[in-house]
Amino acid sequence: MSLLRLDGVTKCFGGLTAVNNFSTELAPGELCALIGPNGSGKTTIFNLITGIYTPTAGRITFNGTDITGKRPDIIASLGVARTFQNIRLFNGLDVLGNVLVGHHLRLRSDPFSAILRAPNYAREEKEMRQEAMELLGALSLDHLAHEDATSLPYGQQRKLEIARALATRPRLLLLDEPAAGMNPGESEELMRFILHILDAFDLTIFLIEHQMRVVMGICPRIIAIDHGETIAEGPPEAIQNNPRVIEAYLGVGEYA
Amino acid sequence: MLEVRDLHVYYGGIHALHGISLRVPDGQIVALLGANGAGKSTTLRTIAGIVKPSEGDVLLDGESLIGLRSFEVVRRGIAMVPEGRRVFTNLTVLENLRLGAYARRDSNQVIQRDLQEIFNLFPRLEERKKQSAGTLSGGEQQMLALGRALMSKPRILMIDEPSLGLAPVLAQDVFEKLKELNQAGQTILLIEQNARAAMSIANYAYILETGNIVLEGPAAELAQQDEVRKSYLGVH
Amino acid sequence: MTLSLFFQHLANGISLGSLYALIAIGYTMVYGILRLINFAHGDIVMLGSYIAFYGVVMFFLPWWVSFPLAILLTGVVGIIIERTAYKPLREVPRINLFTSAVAVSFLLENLGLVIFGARPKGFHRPPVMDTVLYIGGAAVVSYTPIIILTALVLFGGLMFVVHRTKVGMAMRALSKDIETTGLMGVNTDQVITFSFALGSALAAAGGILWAIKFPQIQPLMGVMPGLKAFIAAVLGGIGDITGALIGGFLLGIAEIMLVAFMPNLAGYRDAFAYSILILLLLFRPTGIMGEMEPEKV
Amino acid sequence: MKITRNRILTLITLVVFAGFLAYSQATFNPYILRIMNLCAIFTIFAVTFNLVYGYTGQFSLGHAGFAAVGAYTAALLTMTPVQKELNFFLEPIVPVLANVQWPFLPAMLLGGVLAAVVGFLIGWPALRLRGDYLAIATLGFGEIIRVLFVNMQRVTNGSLGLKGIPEYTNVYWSWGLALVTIFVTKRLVDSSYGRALKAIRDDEVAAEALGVKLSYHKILAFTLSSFFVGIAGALLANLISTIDPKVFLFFLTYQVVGITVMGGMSSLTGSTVSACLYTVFLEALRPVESPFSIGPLRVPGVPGMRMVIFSALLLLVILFYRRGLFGQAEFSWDWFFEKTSALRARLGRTGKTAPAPSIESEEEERP
Amino acid sequence: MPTKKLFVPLLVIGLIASLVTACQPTPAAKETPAPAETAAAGEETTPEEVVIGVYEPLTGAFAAGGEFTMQGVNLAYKQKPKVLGVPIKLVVVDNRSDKAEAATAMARLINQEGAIAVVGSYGSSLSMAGGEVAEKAGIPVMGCSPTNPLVTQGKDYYFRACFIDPFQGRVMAKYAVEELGVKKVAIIQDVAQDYSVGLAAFFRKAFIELTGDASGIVSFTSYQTGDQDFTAQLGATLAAKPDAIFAPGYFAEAALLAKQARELGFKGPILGGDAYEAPELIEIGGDAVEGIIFSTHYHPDAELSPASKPFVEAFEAEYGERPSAFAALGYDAYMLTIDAIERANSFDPAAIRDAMAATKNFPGVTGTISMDENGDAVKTAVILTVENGKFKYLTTVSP
Repeated sequence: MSLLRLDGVTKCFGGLTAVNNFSTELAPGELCALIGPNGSGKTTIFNLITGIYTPTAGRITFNGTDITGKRPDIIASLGVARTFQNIRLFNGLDVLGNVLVGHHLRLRSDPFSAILRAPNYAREEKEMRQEAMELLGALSLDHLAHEDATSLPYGQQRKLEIARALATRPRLLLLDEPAAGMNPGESEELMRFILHILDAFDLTIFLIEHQMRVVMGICPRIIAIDHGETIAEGPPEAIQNNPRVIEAYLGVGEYA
Repeated sequence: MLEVRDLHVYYGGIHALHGISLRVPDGQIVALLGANGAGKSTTLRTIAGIVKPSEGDVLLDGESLIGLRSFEVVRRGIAMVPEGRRVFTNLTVLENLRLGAYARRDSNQVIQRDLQEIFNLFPRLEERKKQSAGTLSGGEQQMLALGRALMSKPRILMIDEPSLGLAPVLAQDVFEKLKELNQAGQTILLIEQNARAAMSIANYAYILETGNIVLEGPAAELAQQDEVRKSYLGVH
Repeated sequence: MTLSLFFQHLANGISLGSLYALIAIGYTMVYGILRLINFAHGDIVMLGSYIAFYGVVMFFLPWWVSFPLAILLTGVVGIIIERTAYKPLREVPRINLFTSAVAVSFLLENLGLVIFGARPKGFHRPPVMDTVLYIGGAAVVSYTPIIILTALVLFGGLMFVVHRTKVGMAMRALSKDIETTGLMGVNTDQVITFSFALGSALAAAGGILWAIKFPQIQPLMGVMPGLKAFIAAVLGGIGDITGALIGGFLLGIAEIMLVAFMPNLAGYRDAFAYSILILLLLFRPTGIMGEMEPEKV
Repeated sequence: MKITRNRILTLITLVVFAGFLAYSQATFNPYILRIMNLCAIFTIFAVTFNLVYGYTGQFSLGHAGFAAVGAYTAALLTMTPVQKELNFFLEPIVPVLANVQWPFLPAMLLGGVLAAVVGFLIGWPALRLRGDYLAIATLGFGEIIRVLFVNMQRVTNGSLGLKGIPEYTNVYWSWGLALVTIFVTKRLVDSSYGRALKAIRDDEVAAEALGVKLSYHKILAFTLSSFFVGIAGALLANLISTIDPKVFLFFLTYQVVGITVMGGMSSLTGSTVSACLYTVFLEALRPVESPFSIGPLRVPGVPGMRMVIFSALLLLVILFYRRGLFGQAEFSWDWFFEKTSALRARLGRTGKTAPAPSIESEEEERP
Repeated sequence: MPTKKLFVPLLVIGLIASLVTACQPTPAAKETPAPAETAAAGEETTPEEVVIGVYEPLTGAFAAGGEFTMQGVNLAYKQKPKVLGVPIKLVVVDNRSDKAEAATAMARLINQEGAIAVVGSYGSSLSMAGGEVAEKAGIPVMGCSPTNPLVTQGKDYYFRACFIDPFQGRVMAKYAVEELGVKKVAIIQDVAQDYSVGLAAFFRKAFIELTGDASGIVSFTSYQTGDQDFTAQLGATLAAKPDAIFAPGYFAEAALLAKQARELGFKGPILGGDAYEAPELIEIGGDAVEGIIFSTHYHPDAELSPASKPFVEAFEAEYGERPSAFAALGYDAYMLTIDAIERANSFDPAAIRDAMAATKNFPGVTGTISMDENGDAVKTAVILTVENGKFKYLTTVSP
């Protein structure tokens, strides 16, 4: 059974069709990349899955539940986490605090026991902190736990954003251009890191990337889109040599 | 000639440009290529005076532009077509174009003549000159943004991703127009992700990767190199 | 209610509405460009009417000199306020800008008190504005049509500036996208300052007309019109000039009609104005004319 | 080790502060006590505004309205039936309220609860709005409450107001509740809920994508804040012993915003210090309004001068000290020792250096 | 930026310093004997000066009223700067038209400045806030113009130089019915002002009592302070065809209301209360307020007592304008306080209080004043009209 399923999803903004009749399925444990040139509708697809946008048409199913048009926080609590293209960390919180926000949705104590630091809350808070530190440790960010999130170097911020998403204990992780702004060395390290968490956290990862090079090495399956439509789907080699993909990326050839 | 020397830019804590140097000789099309986030737009925005560099210099005919505000840069003769076109959707097509000529002190007649030139270049704009720019299609908006920048009679025209979000056939139109303009003597600094298209019209190209220039050369030569293909498609 | 009484109420509503509209335009222009709720705007209204008043009683200027001069001088004050209290705060969180506006408002009110004194002053209507006309059985004092007319003329003038002049074009562009406007070679700071001056001048015009309709001035006189005009601006869709005009008229007419038809609810007049505002905000947050902008993610 | 040291220091400070309150109540004159009470009340106002704006990022201008709800509830419940009969000489009070007389604490608590209920009812629809629109809507709600109170003559006595409200408020109540407000707010913002609030403030989209229920948390902060604003309103009513709807004009809200911004957004220390400075400052500035002589020249008093000076100062702080006096910083013992040791190092060993912990030192240490 | 860094500490230090100075009792306060210690001031060492406090709204919504009152108080102080041979220090504090501040201002006068008696305040709500503080401290207060009955009710230490609204409402109702022959009256009240709401209610009651006809009140509507447009209320009101309008608001609104009523074609009398009395009523209202009739405390032309004429002369010499009722009441309130101190022959507040309560036939400029058991002045009211742009005295009504 598939974990995530998109059926003929379409999203229009005014007259512009950003995503057109997009369908795909992700099996549990899969690592799949979504590629396409700038403005091809990749991020819109993520926004549709996570509930930030409601599709104009089509149906999105996650783990057997219809999540079409559901609120983002509900979708998150069902097990979908994401990162953002332009890093969106909470700049008023430290590294640990950012991760702890990811734990918040599992908090069972009510606000009053939180204010009173009642035993049930104290226990939960302690557990949360422990888990968050473990998570940071697993991603080797633990030494930065009390730094301001936005003071970290770029690469670390990316990692932290992933850590924060992992804290929600997702089954599906959506990564929006995790390698953007990284140099080749960093990108490669990031790819290894993604492979690592895929295993370690028993995840399914759906990954947007603009640079194909980044995903070629690690993603067994790639979906290429352009103008909101799927233009190719398959293993990296097939994609790399697909004329429509080359055309989308490098252009059709000589002009003028 | 526009010259950029050893430009360093920081966004917050992020080192976005690590010492970019490039030259745009008069009468040429120079292309700045590279993946998303490589620093192309930042370079352009720094030249335009929107972003302040921490180090380095931008020279127009030997005169430094550093410290000028963006409207002053425009008045020195550098116009920019920003990424995503950003036409003023609450203004009509004609108003958008006139706004492009805002800083000029020429008489109305001269401006009228230049407007006509733009309309000759982009007949679609003339048909729609009374319409609000928001009603234009993506391709037409790109034409409008281009025309608007040209209305300032720039010595150097900087264009950020003209083909973004355009259907290939429309993108082709845009590139043809750029070529045409260049042939009429317009100096152009072009940012483009459609590397082949860009290199097909450019005289010279720079390839950026994470804030560094990794490759440069005459466009025709670069186009033959495998490096470019690698840089984009990750072919090993 | 007789028809003539109804028309009388309508005329009153329209003239009150035109005052709201004039003041609302200043709010809306500043908001449209800077996204600042300029709570000092009402006090600029006060300032305008005081300058006009002193022009007449202290410098013995004829009203047709004093009034335009007051409008001009208030515009200059608007420039000074913008340059000192708002411009330095353009890059900081918006609440600072808001607080700055509140501080300016306190400052103007109390300076007014210190300089002009607390006792209200009678504002003398020019005689032409003080004759009673009988139009179709309804008694109308000539200031009513004059106010409406002046407001419409000023609005027309403003529309001309905004839609037919270069700087107006730049203002409209600015309200959409400051950065790109700069890329057009427009000195955005200058245009913002100009908008402030224009908004303040209109506020002064509103203040003078207000003082003609309600001929007394005192240092806190701007608070209520300021607040009402602000509601009007939001009703019309804050940021939209035509919206401010429509909102002003609607609010003016609605307030008068509420009290006219339900006199025992007169005490709830302000609550009524706010209720309209809140209902509108909840169901169409951007007002009557405002356009919805999709949020970028 | 450090934690225990800080705990002990906090405890000592609290005891010292309690001692100070007892000493003031016993020896200070009513004028100083009145100022101290007002300091505490404005502290509550500022801290609660900070909770909603500084920590949750929701720009709400409804403070005056909520304070009115709390003030009227407490006033009507604590007044003697005789006083009520005296007050409602135009139209009789509604029979339900005519003969109730409650002790202060339950009356005040009910004031807080009713303010919270009103806050909830307003927040529930209004908190969907963002930024300025929320500010406008809440300002409107606040004014509607006031207009209703003007017109509900048989409940509120309309514009005649209420007088003869028992003067229960003293520094124990006011500062006690200010401390409770600070404590509860601090505990909340340092808890997981507080992290969620800050996440909403910093980035709503990211917060929601992490499963933070936006409206639940916004309403939580809003309602809790309204509760304490209601309490502060009750304290105010039972301090000045007479209220009318004009006490709760939006001017009150503006003052609170000014105080909070001046203290620093998301700094409870800042809010507290700023509220105290504001209250004291307005009193301390009085001499500028009374006549004084420069040599033979007699300068007449200029009424309004202190508000001119005050607003000019507020403007200066906003312009040149944009993050407020404290920014986001909080008082903590570690910070305190760091500062004093630095100071000591600079001054050498001469003289006593550490200034006594002032009013704001009741802040919790960082956990 | 070192200056920036210095700013906060400097500000904090400055504020703390100002707090310390603000809280430092003034020498006068120290020398004033505490109430408990004083038996009879005459036998003890006479203090160097005594402090009489004044709290008035000098800023905010009521600032105009405060300014009027201060004219009278200052003139009185100038004429009588000493009491029992001791110089008086007059301390004026602003209460910002704000209740909380009024209470603080009163506390400051009593505890900080050491006032033995206080004069003020314009505005009943402000007086009530200060009254509670004074009552607790046992310091007598002489109100100038708060006419709401609640001000002195249940207060041992609060007195006033003016009559109260029930009296005023009765006076106007009686005048309307008996002198003007009004059968149908419309009432327009300022719902935001206790003064207006109270006066409207008392008038209504008295009017119905006098005519025995409740339907004589043909319309009863409201506006709110700060409203400047009354055309809607007036339209509805005039539709009921009243003989007269009773609109007991403040002069600022009243002038506009009268203007708009005339513009809408109303020809009958417009009636009001003492808050009409201000030159601005005429200045603003112009022709429209001609023929307006209202009750007030005082008029320069009405020789209400021997003190009236000299006061008018002195006032005109001092300010170059004729005194308003509020100025006259301010003058009277100050003089009543001095009178009480002299009769008590003591600076002991409790003794002054007793003397105030015992005031009998004091020749105030606003009439011959005696205190009733509530501490309210029992005295005549005058009825004025406006004629040729001037207030004109019509008649005096005795209680």
